[in-house]
Amino acid sequence: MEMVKLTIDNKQVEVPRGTTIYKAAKLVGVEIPVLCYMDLKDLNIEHKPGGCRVCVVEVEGRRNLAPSCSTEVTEGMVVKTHSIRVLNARRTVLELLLSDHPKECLTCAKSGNCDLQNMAIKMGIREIHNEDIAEMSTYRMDTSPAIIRDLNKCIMCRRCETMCNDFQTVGALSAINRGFMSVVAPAFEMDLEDSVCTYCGQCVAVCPTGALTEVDHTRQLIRDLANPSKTVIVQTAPAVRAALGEMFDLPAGTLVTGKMVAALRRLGFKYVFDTDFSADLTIMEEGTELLDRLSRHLSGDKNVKLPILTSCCPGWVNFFESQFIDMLEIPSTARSPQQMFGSIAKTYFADKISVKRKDLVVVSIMPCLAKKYECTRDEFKVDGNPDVDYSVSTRELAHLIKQANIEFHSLPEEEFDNPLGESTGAGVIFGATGGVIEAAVRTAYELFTKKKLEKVDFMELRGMDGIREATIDFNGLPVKIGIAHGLGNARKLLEDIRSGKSSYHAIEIMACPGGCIGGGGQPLHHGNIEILKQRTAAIYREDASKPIRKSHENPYIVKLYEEFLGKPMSEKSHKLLHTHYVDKSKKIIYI
Amino acid sequence: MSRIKVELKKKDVDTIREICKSFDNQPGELINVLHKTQHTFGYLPAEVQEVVAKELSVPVAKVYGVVTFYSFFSMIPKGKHPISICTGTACYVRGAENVLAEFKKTLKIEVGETTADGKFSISCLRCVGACGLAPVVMVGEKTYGRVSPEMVKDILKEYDE
Amino acid sequence: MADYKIHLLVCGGTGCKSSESQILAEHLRNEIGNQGLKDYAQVVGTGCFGFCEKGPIVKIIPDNTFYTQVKPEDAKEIVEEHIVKGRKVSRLLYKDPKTEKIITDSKGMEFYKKQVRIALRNCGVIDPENIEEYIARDGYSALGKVLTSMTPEETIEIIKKSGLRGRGGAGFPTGLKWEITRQSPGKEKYVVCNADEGDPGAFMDRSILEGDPHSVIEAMAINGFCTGASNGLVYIRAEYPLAIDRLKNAIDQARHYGLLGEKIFGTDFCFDITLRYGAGAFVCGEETALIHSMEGGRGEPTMKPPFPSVKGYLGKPTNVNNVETFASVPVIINKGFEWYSSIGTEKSKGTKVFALAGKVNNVGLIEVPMGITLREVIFEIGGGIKNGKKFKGVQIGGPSGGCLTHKHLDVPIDYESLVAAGAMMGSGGMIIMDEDDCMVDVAKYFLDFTVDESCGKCTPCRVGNKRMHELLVNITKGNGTKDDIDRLMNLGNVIRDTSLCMLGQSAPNPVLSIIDNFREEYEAHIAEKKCPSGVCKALMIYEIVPENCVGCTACARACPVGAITGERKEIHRIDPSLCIKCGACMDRCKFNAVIVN
Amino acid sequence: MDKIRNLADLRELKDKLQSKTKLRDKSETPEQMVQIKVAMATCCIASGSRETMNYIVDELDKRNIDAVVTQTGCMGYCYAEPTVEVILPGKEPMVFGYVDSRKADEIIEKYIKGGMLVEGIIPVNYKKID
Repeated sequence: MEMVKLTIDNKQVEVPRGTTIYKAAKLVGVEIPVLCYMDLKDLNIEHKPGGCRVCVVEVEGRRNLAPSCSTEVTEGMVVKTHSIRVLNARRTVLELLLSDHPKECLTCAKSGNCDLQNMAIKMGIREIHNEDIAEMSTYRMDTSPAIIRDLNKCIMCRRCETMCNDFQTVGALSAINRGFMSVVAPAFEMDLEDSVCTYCGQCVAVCPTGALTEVDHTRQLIRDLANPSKTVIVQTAPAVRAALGEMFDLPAGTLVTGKMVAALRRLGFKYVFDTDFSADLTIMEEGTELLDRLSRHLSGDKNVKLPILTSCCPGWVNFFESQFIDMLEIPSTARSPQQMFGSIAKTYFADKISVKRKDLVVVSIMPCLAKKYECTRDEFKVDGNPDVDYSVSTRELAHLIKQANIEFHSLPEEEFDNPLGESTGAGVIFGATGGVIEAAVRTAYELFTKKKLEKVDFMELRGMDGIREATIDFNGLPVKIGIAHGLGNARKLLEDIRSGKSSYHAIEIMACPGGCIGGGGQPLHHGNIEILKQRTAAIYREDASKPIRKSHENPYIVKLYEEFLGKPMSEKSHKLLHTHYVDKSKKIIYI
Repeated sequence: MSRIKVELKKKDVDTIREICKSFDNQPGELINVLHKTQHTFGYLPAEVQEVVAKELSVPVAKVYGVVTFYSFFSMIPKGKHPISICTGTACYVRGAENVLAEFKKTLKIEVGETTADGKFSISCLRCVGACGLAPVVMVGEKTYGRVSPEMVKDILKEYDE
Repeated sequence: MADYKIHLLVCGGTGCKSSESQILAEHLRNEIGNQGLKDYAQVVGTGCFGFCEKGPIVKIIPDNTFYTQVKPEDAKEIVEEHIVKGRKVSRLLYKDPKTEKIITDSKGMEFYKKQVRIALRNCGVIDPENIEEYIARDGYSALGKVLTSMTPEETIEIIKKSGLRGRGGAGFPTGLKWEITRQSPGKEKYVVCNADEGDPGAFMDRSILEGDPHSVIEAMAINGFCTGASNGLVYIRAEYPLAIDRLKNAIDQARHYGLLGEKIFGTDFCFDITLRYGAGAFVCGEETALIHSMEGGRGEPTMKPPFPSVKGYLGKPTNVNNVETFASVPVIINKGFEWYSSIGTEKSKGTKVFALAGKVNNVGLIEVPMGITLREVIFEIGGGIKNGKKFKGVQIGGPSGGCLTHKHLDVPIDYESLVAAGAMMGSGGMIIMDEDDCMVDVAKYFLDFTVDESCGKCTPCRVGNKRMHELLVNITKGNGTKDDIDRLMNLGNVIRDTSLCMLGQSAPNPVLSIIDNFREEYEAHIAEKKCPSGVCKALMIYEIVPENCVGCTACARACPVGAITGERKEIHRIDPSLCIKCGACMDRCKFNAVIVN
Repeated sequence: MDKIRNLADLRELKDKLQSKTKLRDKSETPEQMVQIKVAMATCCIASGSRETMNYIVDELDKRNIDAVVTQTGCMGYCYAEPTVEVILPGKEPMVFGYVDSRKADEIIEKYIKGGMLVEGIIPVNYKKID
């Protein structure tokens, strides 16, 4: 590789040709502030529009300042990252950004975790010049079931646009208007709810300011917890325990399952349950469906549709419901673990504790924003009462724990309640990309081959590559499996299937990078893929430490079928644990 | 951008599809398609953009992003006699502002708006290249040169029915 | 068919066309027919003569009679008197504004004396809708020469040696650009002609495309041969319907004659041209923005490098040149680089077309050798300031340029000198301002334009220009503070220093150059709350001169807000706190008693 | 029109077309070539000046002489119509009277080509007409 020598702040550095000044500076320990820049290395997304102009540096011999994020180094280049000219420019640019930004930091959802705020603190901005005559660009506030758009706070970094279009290929957002009024919005500035948005929340996850935030359910939660007539129970998704610690300054990948349970109990939840339990239940239903379709296919049934696609991820469900309507029959009809939990909690468990449906409040703690929307779907309501009342993100939970003055670090490790708190390793790995399908394989293999699976770790299904495939030997029958995370990868995979370029028996798709561990409701990873890797590792550690690692061996699941459901895919199961999909594509209407 | 709601007829949808097809439904031809569509319909209501987006396999947000970027595209219909006032530099220094003000005052509409009866609309454009005639006003295809505020009434009178 | 003895050239440029020059040409044809002179005199619709001030123009060849402001009704007289009887119609002849002398031969016009028409060589001379007239004047011979007897390298060498630089504004050496595109690896390459002339007040590209479209087509083909591209695209403003029609027609004709398409001049070279339309965005004149727009997206600029020559349209090497640059190419090939480089200055060779407008007598399109002074352009070619007013400043380079003043009148016009003086060549807009123009208002006008045209991608341009504009509005309202000038200068310098593309980087130029050259006007607005030119409405104070007031009450009755008080036959008074400065009182007063301060 | 297949085609076409626009080139630099003005008022036309002018233009072309022929008003020598003024580069104008096609031929051959004076010169009593 051709190397280039240059000087940054009087330090010599040698880097490969094509490296940017920003990255070269990093190598010699010079951290140049950036705002719009975002490097999601392993996801092949490097967002460097060169728009914010905060990262400008002085390059000797150059007429103007250079944006370090997008300027490549050249031989003999002499760079100054902190000259007075740079400092003045950077401060002025920042002040300009702030002059078109509401000063409501005190009550902003992003306060304390806002890149713009941090930059203002760092640069010591104390006043905005001529504020009295400065017009602000203002836009209509938009609240959807999952995401709030307050674009008055948008600084046009356009990370969300990149995530929505380039990474997720959803295409709900685009830069609109021109000049001072330009902003990122859905078509015709319609509400997100009316757009093709999947609520994957990746836009929220990368937004440096409070322009895009999740709908906050903590206030509702506090009200319910305080209401003596309500029985409030909670379920926690697998990915939450692998990331919640980060909100309390623990290193990424610290498992905080026990402390999380303890905290939830202290917050006043009557029962603390685990979504991992219903993940095991999902495997029973989805695995059975897979086997059913597979054996019908093998016996020559031409009507059976393969591959079977997982349906745990609500962002993904939204995606195919609006963009792959010709394939609505392929996904498994199994509800997501969150909804299976809600449905069982409000029937089986409510009966057990003799609480009326309307008095039972089921709350979920999710790494996800689309889950908030999923709770509101009509399919998951009985007489208008939702199976899961609302979902709270990992971030919201952390804020709640802090608000309640619970000292997280000194909490004891506590266990989930039963019967809906027991889970296997298979349920845990739902949180990482490839995990659902691995869990399904563990069960399907044994049910199909009637043989005991010796080695439960399917390393070939794990990893961070966007699209992966593996063939698992089901005792002589090669079962071809595809995995995609990120909706852009999902689109590629689906288009290949549609065109007949590839064929699989089963496919797992997760909308977010890395699966749920990289969900839109997780502590912000700011594009640092290492954090995602640490969280994934934690998930697999938890799996490995579980005494039972196959869903069908979960004693409480076995008991649930015995006492209540009968068998997988039974009529009761169908009613409570399965769903159907609707065509949400935009139709061209004419008269 | 302000907008109005319309109901498309089947033949309108077919027309848009024809236009897209004439550009091989290539996403790269979006701007050319929008030009032709606007030429046909007079403006680009949301419903029309939806069809274009679908035909070219481009997210409709992207289409809207393009429509709102270029000043040539409009989401509201222009008046029967669209009035364009050149505000290029030559016209500006020769008093185009006053002419514009007079049109606004007389018609009681702002730039980008259409009179209630749909007869006139006002827009500004940057330089039609007739700088020798500055200030210049165009009504439809007709050009008026060396326009003064006093001439505004007479110009409008020409379009009395 | 016998050749015509007399040619009547009728300007068919947009300017003249909008004053009914087409109908005029029709009438002339009819009259000639009526006189039975169909085979004797020919009416030719041509491109722009440049002398837009007095359009429509009819020029009679060969005696160079130059009729100005000709109306369709005048056709009969011209034919009967001039064509039939050989008597010039003196009332239509051009009169020199300074000497009041009637000019019978256009060669005697100051306007043309100092011009050297290279890019405009065919404008106003040939019928742009007839390829034969272009061929008759050596058209396509440069392409033929290059294809049949030269290598791409030799051709590029000629362009390099000619010293031709990009006429779109930045002045990048054209030959070098061609060479970089040629050397960029890639099978598929593109030639793009930038005809998105967005500078409000410049129209040379349009004039060339309307008056001589084939020269651009020919040059694009030459460029395709040199760079290895077989596809050409013209990105043209949709606001130029006439230019689009003429260009389309010219492309069709060139195809018909085999000058575009397969195996041109019997060689293996294939080349064709398609059109892409702009949609009203000034920023699309920036080449990366232009490319994004051609690809069907928002015209937002991106970082350079990579330059389009390396990675352009559809990611392929793309040579982007402006219309005027292309139009100069065929002549250079035909007449040689020595000829071209003998014109102009050491670093700026050849000629530049300027659109002369504003408060100057001869508004129009001129082409002058580089190195000519502003004084020559404004006072000789331009015929001086209109209505005998005093010259105040000249804005060169449109919204990206700067405003120069008296002390710059002897600055030679070339890329480097203009930049040194605080302006830039830009696309070639030249707006002359006189004593009645308020320079703060002018700065505000240009900034208003850039605020409107900013794409919104980068902070300094999106927010910074808006903030500068707000400061200027505030100053013109009389609310400026003494820190405002410093604030404007700091903002301007940072915007210049940090904006992503040339639009943003040059947006503060008018404001900064006006601070440099007319600081006292800013100060008057701020400190004395006065607009010395009487332009800024908010700063005007209407007063009644007691000596002139007869107490007729006309003004008081005209005042829409009741700001004027005074009894009949007594001296009236205007209450400045109520006055809305509508000027109604002044219009009504018959005794010149109302004045503005 | 056939396609232009090679450079020779273009040259041939150009030669064929050139005369159509040559007039406009010539008018750019009249002082460098022979200028001929034919008086063309009503009286002149009556006495055949248009025919004379047509003849001159066509003949000059045939004989490959670069000249620019313009019409002008009555020169005032109505007795000698048609009248023609000839200005050779760098020389004083000469006015010839009674110019019919025969006379015109003589003027072209002798005066314009050879610089020899021919009969029929009218003494010039003005400097310049316009």
